[in-house]
Amino acid sequence: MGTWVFLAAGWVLLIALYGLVTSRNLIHAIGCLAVAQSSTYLLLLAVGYRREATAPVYSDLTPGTRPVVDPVVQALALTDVVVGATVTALLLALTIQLRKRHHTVDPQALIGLKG
Amino acid sequence: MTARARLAVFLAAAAVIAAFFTAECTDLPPFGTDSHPYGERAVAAALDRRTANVVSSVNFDIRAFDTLGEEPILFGTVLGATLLLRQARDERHRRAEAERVMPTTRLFGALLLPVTLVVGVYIVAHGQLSPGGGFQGGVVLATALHLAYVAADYRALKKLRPLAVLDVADSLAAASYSLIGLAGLIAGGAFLKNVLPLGTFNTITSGGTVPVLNAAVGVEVACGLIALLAHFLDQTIERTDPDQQRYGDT
Amino acid sequence: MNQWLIGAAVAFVVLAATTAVLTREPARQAVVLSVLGLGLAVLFAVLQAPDVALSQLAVGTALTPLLILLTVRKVTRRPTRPDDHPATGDDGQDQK
Amino acid sequence: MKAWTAAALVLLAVPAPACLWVAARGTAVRRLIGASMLSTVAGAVFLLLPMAYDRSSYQDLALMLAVLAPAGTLVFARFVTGHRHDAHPHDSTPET
Amino acid sequence: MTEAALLPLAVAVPLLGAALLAVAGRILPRTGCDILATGCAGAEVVCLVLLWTHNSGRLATADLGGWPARLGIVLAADPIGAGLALLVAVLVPVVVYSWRFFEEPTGEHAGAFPALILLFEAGMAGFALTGDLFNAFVFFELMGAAAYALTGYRIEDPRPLHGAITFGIVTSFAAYCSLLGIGLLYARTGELNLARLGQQLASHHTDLLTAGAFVLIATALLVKAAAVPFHFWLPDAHAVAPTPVCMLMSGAMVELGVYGIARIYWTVFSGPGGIPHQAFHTTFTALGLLTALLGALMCWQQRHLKRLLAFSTISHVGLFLIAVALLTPDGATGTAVYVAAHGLVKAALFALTGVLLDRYGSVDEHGLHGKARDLRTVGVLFVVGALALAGMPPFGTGLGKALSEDAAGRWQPWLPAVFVGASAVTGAAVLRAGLRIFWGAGPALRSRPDEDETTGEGEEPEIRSPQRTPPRAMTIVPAVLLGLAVLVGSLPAIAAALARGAAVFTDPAGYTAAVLTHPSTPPGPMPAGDWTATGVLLGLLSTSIAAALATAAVRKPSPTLPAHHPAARLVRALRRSHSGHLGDYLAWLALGVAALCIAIAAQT
Repeated sequence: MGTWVFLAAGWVLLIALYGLVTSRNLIHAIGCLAVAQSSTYLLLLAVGYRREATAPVYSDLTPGTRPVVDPVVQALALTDVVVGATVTALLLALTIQLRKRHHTVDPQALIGLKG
Repeated sequence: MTARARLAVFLAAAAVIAAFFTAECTDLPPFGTDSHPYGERAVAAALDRRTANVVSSVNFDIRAFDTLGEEPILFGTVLGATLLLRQARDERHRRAEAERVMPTTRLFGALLLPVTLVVGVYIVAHGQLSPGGGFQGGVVLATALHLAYVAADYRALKKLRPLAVLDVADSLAAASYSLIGLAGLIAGGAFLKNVLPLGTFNTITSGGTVPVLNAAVGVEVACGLIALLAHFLDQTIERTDPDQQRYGDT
Repeated sequence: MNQWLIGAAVAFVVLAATTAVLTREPARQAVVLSVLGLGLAVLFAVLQAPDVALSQLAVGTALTPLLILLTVRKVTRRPTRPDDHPATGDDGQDQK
Repeated sequence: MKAWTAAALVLLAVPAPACLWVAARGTAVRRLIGASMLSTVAGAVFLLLPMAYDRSSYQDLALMLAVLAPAGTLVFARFVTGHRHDAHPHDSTPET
Repeated sequence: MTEAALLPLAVAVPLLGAALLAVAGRILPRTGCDILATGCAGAEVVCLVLLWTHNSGRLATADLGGWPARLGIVLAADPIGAGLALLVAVLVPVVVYSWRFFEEPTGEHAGAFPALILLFEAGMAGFALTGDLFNAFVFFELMGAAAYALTGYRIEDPRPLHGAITFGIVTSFAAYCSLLGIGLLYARTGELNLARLGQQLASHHTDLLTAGAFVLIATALLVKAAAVPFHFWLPDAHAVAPTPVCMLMSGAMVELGVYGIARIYWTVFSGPGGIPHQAFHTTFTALGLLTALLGALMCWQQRHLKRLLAFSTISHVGLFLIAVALLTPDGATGTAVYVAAHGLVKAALFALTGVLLDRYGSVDEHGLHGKARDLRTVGVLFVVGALALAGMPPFGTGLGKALSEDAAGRWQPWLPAVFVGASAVTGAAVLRAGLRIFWGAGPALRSRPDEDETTGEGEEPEIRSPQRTPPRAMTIVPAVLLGLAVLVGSLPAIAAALARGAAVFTDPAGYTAAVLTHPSTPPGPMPAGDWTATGVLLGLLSTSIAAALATAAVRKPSPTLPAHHPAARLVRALRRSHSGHLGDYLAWLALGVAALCIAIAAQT
């Protein structure tokens, strides 16, 4: 196991960046952005994992009987999930309007701003 | 840049980043390490506040200020979508049509909708005890309402969805988070201080302000997401594009 | 034993993420993204983070794909001219 | 306890990638079938995990998936495969 | 009121205001919304002024939720952070006020625009005041989400939407990189509080993990600060956002990126186990140099006024980065004064451009040649703003430039030349445009857009009813802003307060002590914050260079270089690289991250 989980996070980020760089469709690019974000969840939760431990939820567990994983990174990842979903929504709203005015969602065809 | 040059630049940069990232990962503590100082302090603090779900305690008590910053992101997105997806001068509104749906689908939706609502409420209400909380439950609640659309049609959804009320509820829920923070400031001397009685461990009222904030977030997420989806659905179903109108009217 | 479970889930997530990026057609990508969302939820569950898994389940299986599909629907609709109008009750026809 | 984990591992190792394979290729209907199959597999995994970890609170995951997965499937059925109120020929997903 | 109340209120007031406006916008008429929004913005100014005067030269802290720094989130404000929040808070009422004249889309959502502005303000205030790394990320995202929506506000014009999407995707991606960096740092130290992070890093030695985490965290801040090669989104977004939003973004948001880098470096990475001073010093000076030069060069090439101003912001950010990278209290003082005055001047210039946009539906330097002769007041203010941008005394920009030059000259004697050059060229570009537009100076230019440039024509006017004379208030606003910029330069109390702040800012030990144990730290030796004879002379020098350049350009507008000349080719290549293409921008971003990794790792 070892560092493979961390490396997986790096791979997901870079492959998403590859998709973003070569994207020919803004909706696809926004999807890739969502993939890029999943790398952050992956890293955060991998960092907080503890071997042979269980979730820090004591509704069905007596405190102190079993080791628990790091709750802080879970809270961070939870915040991150919300942030990601909302940013996706906002960017999609922009895409809808862009399509109406530009008649394209291909980044290569957007030439209004340059120089 | 040409597509080829862009790819070359990216690949060169990505190779360097990948090499560095790999080297960094070998410097990290091993996967599954036993050393989580902040996490252990947080667990102790949460148990001290009699909150069974430590993650909820971190989100709504220990690091409640993060959530104070996170909720406005959702609120701002709803506002932003309201602004961005507004009706432009050259667009028109048209009414959604009634759609024919298979009776089994309709029955399925009608049965699933109340079940989903109950599950949503359960997940919000038990946020401080078992996994779940305002955000997760809020999404379920919003999804429940949209079953009316996917299993019936847009008209059915519109009947179920008092948009003005939801907008106001969204804003009020967003404001209430800051207001609870201010209440903590006035009553306890620190912003967002957990001033309510903590109750008994592992009951629905334990945790002081945690369940209250949880509920506020649940309301905000549910109302906000319904409003957000409403703008998207409105665009897709009831709004004509400026150019469609030009051709379509002739 | 749990290590193996985590390994399998990570491998699945990496595969799904790669597929999602390489699926360039947005409507299809939405399907793969929801698969990725499910994979992430399973991974979070085996990483002992049920709270995050619940969030991911809510966002990844229902919300994000729905938003993307609504956008795709809106965006792929071409300008409709009267002559290419099928008589199935479409966009332009029911304008008053 | 071991047996539950092993069962979950088998589910993750064999049917899950197969579902991804189906969801990533082929016609719209096949993709949809792939995604739905995966939510069934994930649901099974979520039912095994509470046993494997001896944590009954993990059952909420299965509950959540049970109410959200049908909604997700209906969404996809409506937008990816259904042409119920969108009869443009270019909107249909071509076979690849 | 105590600091425990003032600090969180600085974030909560605009949040509450936004929620209130979103509700009230449904019932109140437009005027009511404007009054309410101005009221909320005013309350925020009062709150921050109280905070600024309260903690004279000290670090004010507030433990949120009553949790100590080892568990909860601590807000910490020194005069620099609080001052930056105050700059934002001063700009917001101006923005809300000028919003009165702008067109409102729909009756039902009258409150949505000012509400978003207030959320934007809350994000910036939270980012400036927080003492927690992850919390900074949350407020960074809040700032971003509000800014994307505001940039794309004019939905009937395709360009704003394009600019907003590029801005959104690039910034979000960079933010995720930062979050990865935060994750790596958390794995190493198990902390999120800035002060405790610094303490914990000291028990490890510097290795690739530290360097990598620093580079990843810096990525989002550099994108926000628009350092080359992370800057591409900025001209695209600033050229198209509604004028009031441009005032906020160019005046304060970009500078927050520089602030974030300095804050995180000083509190987390400056000690043992962090990034050595020498490495930060050389890397960020080089980055700043590149940014200042490229910004100035591109600024000179523009004819779209808002793009021109955007590139001038990039150039100035380069100067700020150089001064921050000196890692001395003097450099920090200079930057603080410079940022404050630059924000005010830049906001004034954007407001004046807004007047042109509304009256003529164009912000094209060539197309407007001589058209605005009758707008005398606007013209005079525009020229004054250009001179202030070039660093003319007694403007605060001049003082900030002089202080930064002084600090930089002590390290490398040639660095002041960069300051003089960059500020002269950007000032000259604005001056050139002003002379052409308001006085019709020089021969009229035929408007033949190059294939690689953006003209400023065909923009939609933003005002409610385009009329012959602009409302008087639209000239009062920039006049007031320029007046404030003079105050920053001529009131010694402001510079002295910022100098005290700089002493606190560059004292990580004092920061750690204040956040973790709350003693009343005695401020260290105070850096100078006064005009010197050299400073005045250098200010006059850059102003006169700007005037000379502008006059020369106006007299003889045709390019003197043949097309195959290497310099001309370089300029052409640079212009082509600003292609407006999302993929290009992200490829450059990846290149920037890779280069930073190599640069930092080579020196640790």
